[in-house]
Amino acid sequence: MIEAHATTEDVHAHPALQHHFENMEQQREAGTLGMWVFLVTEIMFFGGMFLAYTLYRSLYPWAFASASNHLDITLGAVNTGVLILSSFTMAMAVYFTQIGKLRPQVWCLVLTLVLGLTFLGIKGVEYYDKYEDRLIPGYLIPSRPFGPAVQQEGQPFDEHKLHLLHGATVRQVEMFYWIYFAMTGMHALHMIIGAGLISFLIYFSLRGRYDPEYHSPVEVVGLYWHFVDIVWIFLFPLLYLLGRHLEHG
Amino acid sequence: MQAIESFEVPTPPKVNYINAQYGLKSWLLTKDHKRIALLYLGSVTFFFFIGGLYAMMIRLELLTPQGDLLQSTTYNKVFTQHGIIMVFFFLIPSIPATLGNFLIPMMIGAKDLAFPRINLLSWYIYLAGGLITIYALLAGGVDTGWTFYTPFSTTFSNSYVVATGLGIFINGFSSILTGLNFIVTIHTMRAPGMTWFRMPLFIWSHYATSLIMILGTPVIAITVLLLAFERVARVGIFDPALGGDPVLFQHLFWFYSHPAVYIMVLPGMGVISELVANFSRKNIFGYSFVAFSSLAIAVFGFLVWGHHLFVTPQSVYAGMIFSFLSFAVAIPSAIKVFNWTATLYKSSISYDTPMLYALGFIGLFTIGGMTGLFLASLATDVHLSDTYFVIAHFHYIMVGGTLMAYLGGLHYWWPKISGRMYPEGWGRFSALVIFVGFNLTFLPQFVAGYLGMPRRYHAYPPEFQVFNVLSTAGASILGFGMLIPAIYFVWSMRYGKHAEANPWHLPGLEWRTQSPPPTENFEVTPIVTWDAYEFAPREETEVVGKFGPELERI
Amino acid sequence: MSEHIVPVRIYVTIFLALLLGTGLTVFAAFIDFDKHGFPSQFNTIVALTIAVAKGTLVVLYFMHVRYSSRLIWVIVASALFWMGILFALTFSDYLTRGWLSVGY
Amino acid sequence: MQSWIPLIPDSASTFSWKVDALYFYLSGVTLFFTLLISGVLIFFVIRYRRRTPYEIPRPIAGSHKLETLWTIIPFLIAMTMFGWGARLYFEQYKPPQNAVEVYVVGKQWMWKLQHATGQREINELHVPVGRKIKLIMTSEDVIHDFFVPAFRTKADVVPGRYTTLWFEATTPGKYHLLCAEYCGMNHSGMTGSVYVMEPREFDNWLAGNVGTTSPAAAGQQLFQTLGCASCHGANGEGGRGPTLAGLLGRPTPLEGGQSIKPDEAYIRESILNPGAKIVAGFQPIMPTFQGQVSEDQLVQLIAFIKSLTPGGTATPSGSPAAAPAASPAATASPTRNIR
Repeated sequence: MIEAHATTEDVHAHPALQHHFENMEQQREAGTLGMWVFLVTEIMFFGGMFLAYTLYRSLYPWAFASASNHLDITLGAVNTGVLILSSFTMAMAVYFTQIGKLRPQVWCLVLTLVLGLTFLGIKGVEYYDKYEDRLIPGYLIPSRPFGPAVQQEGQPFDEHKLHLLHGATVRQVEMFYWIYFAMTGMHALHMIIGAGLISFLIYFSLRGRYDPEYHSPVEVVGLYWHFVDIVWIFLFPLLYLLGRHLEHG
Repeated sequence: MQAIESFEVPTPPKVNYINAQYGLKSWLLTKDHKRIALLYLGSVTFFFFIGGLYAMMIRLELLTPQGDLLQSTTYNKVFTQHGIIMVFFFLIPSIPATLGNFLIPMMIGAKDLAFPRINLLSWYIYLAGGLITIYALLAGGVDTGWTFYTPFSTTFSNSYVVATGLGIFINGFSSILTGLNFIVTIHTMRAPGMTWFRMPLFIWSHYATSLIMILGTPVIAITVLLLAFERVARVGIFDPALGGDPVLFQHLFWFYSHPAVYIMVLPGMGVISELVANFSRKNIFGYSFVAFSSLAIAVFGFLVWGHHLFVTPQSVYAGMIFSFLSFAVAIPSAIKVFNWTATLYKSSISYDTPMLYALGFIGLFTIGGMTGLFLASLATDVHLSDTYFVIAHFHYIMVGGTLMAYLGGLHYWWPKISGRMYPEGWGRFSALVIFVGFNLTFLPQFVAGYLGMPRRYHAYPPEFQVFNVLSTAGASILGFGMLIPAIYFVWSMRYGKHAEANPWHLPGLEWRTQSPPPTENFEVTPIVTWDAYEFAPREETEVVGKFGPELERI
Repeated sequence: MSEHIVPVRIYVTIFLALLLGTGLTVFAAFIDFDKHGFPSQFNTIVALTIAVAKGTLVVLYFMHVRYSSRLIWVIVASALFWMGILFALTFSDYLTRGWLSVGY
Repeated sequence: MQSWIPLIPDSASTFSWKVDALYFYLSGVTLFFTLLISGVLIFFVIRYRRRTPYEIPRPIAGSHKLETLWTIIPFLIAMTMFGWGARLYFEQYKPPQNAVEVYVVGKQWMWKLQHATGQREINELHVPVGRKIKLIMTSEDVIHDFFVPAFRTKADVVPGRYTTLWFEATTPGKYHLLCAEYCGMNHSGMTGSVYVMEPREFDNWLAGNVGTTSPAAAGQQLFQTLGCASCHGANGEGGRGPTLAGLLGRPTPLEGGQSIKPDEAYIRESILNPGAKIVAGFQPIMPTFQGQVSEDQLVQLIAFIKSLTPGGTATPSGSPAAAPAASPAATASPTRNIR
């Protein structure tokens, strides 16, 4: 009943073909599918945080609006642009790999990496601003405004600095910032991992490893990078923009 | 008859995956799914015995109502660690990571899983998560219950919650990667001719399991991570003192942890489908119904988590939605039980050890599933939640279901895995001992639960003692029964009779290669031209099951 | 067998559309729709609609889903479906909590 | 009675037999299917045992009719269970009108209870037969669960919010009160007793336990000292703040167009986070009392606000309908300080 199938080792088997795949097509398909399945887990991973965000925004709308108005919309918008551009260059990197143009491929990857690092840099500036404004929640952060530690010592935190809208309390603003740092922090972590992956791609790309027949890694990292972009596309309006129209209300 | 003889493949003691390479390094760096399965088998067994040790401590403590053996702090840690080890480090990886890992490529005619390196990585991640958890246990333990309910876990517990949480978080990635690997493998690596409806039901159930793994596990990962952060940094999504909502934690926790129950039992159902069909030499009754019921369970399993929150209390209306959906998820499980039973009709049943486990599974799973209805039903759940009834119910599913299936599967595929036969007499004896011990342990707990004995009680009102004494007696028998297979499996690796390629005379793909298989599983890539469980030519099929004309007319 | 190669023109178009969307969403965020007679929470609806549109463009073109097999479509859809389950059933609790009259 | 192992717990509330009836129905169905499946299994296993080593039975294709049958029948049975259970659950969690209220505060590892008439109890609850009792519960620390097996009812006690539980005891006796939600070290020690008494005995018990201010009276005291009265009026008649008399259960429009039916949780939220839900037509001027009032005090304020009747003066001795007429505690002085 067992019959011989087409010989597994093609005479002209691609050097990148792993032993357990029949051909490059199967290998590429598996890689892409694997990344998509992984992205599903990523969606659910962020989903838990989006759920917490949605719940607390609906519970504390005024606090979330006040806190969100305190974020730097210019830096946020610029960062959105930077990330979209990096997504574009990543897509172009995949394109140049598919048509087999090595030099533009490398350049696109380098550009993507630089843009990704730019994003992280700007994010770092924002984080530092928040640190200066003592808006990072948690006992680990020195001289934080939130929480009983400071309040009990009788140094009332300057609530006006937070521009609290009516109906918002410091405690709820702290909730916003905790969710803000959790979500953008997780996003930044994904960016850092992505930057690492792209560095690998650049290294191997310079050695001419990827060609039209074998470009699965570029494609797969591309998918990941675009996903991180999409997360930010949602984070930006949710964290920076909602409630903006109440700023002067 | 003819068909069976032709399955025979000569089994000369050839090069196989075990003796292909030697040395520790060849095992620790292996990318062979079969070797990784063995790595998992060893580590999962290790965690099982740790968890079992904790179980014995619980049972000994509960022998008397006063709580005199262990202090309450110790007892709280013991039941917490029993839960954590058994759930996250035994039950969830048990069947998928060992039997699934070993058999999925073989059953679909592939040389390996799609991502062998990721497969090895998942074992190391599992090990890292496990070691961190063990560190937490040795450093002082954790006492939150495996459910980690806030704000106890975030603020009030004075134990190693963060380290344990980290262990579970890391271990989650092992589960995700395993599920990812299975899904991609099943989609892309099937041998020519292996269509979806020719796949053994073991594959279907693992596919469904993998879906839950990739969709649910990330949610518990982020939840546990947030929990750990909250504890370390005193920030609060879940802490009411900081404006958070502890019920949100329960929603997120059970969004994973209820489907996780199906991660544990679905692979078991897959094993049972194999055992029932193969040891009765019969195609499974209603193949497509059994296959799709696995997927239905995977989907419905995500819709019912709120039945853990009936008394939390969540909104009464949400409770009703969740109750309704919980009853709905019972139906696909019922379909499976009926189909397994119907498969036996006019079949040829052997009494080999794996079949004994399969029969035990069907009986115990029926009880476990039916008692689940008491907990899905709102009014009875109000009385029963957090009592020993719940404990008994889920042990019937987890031990009576998953563990029975795991042991049955291990016996069934042991010749393929090790190339040796286990001692059949001892096998049957231990199956019987385990069955008796199990029932004696957990049947009395149903009654104790309805009488109102709450779970996680270190000392309890004396009128419950009689049930606890029975339970402890049963647990001793159960524990003894577990030791027997552990001993003879190890013994058989050296002294067991050499197994043929196809010792059970079965048509499945995994039996059409030598025992143990070569590293690439098959000498040549097979071309599949037969259905799963095709013992006799399809032409002989009775198109209409003769269940009596009176039934067929309905 | 070979995959579809998306022309550069499309990539550029999508990129520009995404930038436009970003500008639009920032602009819209400062308009108080409530004061102009729109339904309540209209700002949220606008912001999320734009975000969904942008995300969809990235998924369809940058991530090539438009040219991919049905399987990929199913995977994307199922991820969204499960997110939907998580949200819908959790909020089935929170949104109905006040419904039961508690007898005063 | 205890000579043989009991299979069901004591029955002491109006729910007991109802839950038991559903339980027996479920048990019957379980028993039936378990016996059916195992009976058929055993029969098949014996009847169709392998007789010769090489026999191959004829394959049987599945039957759609049978599949449909054993999908629909279990589904219908399950729906009867669902409907029955849901109806009963609704009854269990929908508190009745005019129930006697008892405030419960759980903390690691004890139950603190206070009757509307002021009597305080620790780990014990005395209730009369035949009167509806409603527990309003919260926790000071972690989640607990108030469980009385003899009443077949339980509910979690959650910090940061109020949960309610009601029952009507039927049989005098002493019953277990258990904490059913794991709450830490001495979880299994967080137990107590519920004493169900004949109404006359209960009134005697109440009479013998005077000495504490009723929660409503204490709440009135707090209402003054915290300065609530300056905006809401000494008797909750309103002013710069909304009217509090008759607030609970009265549909109230909010700023922003929504409308709510205020309950205990709303009052609590409004004290701790006044801006969250502002009654339409009022300014968000109230300061937060977060950190200034304890759980006990919150409960007292709520009890006071609930005791206010529109147009009337404060009757801080607990809701008059609820307090037994004969109870001397009903006249407990509202001016006595609880501290």
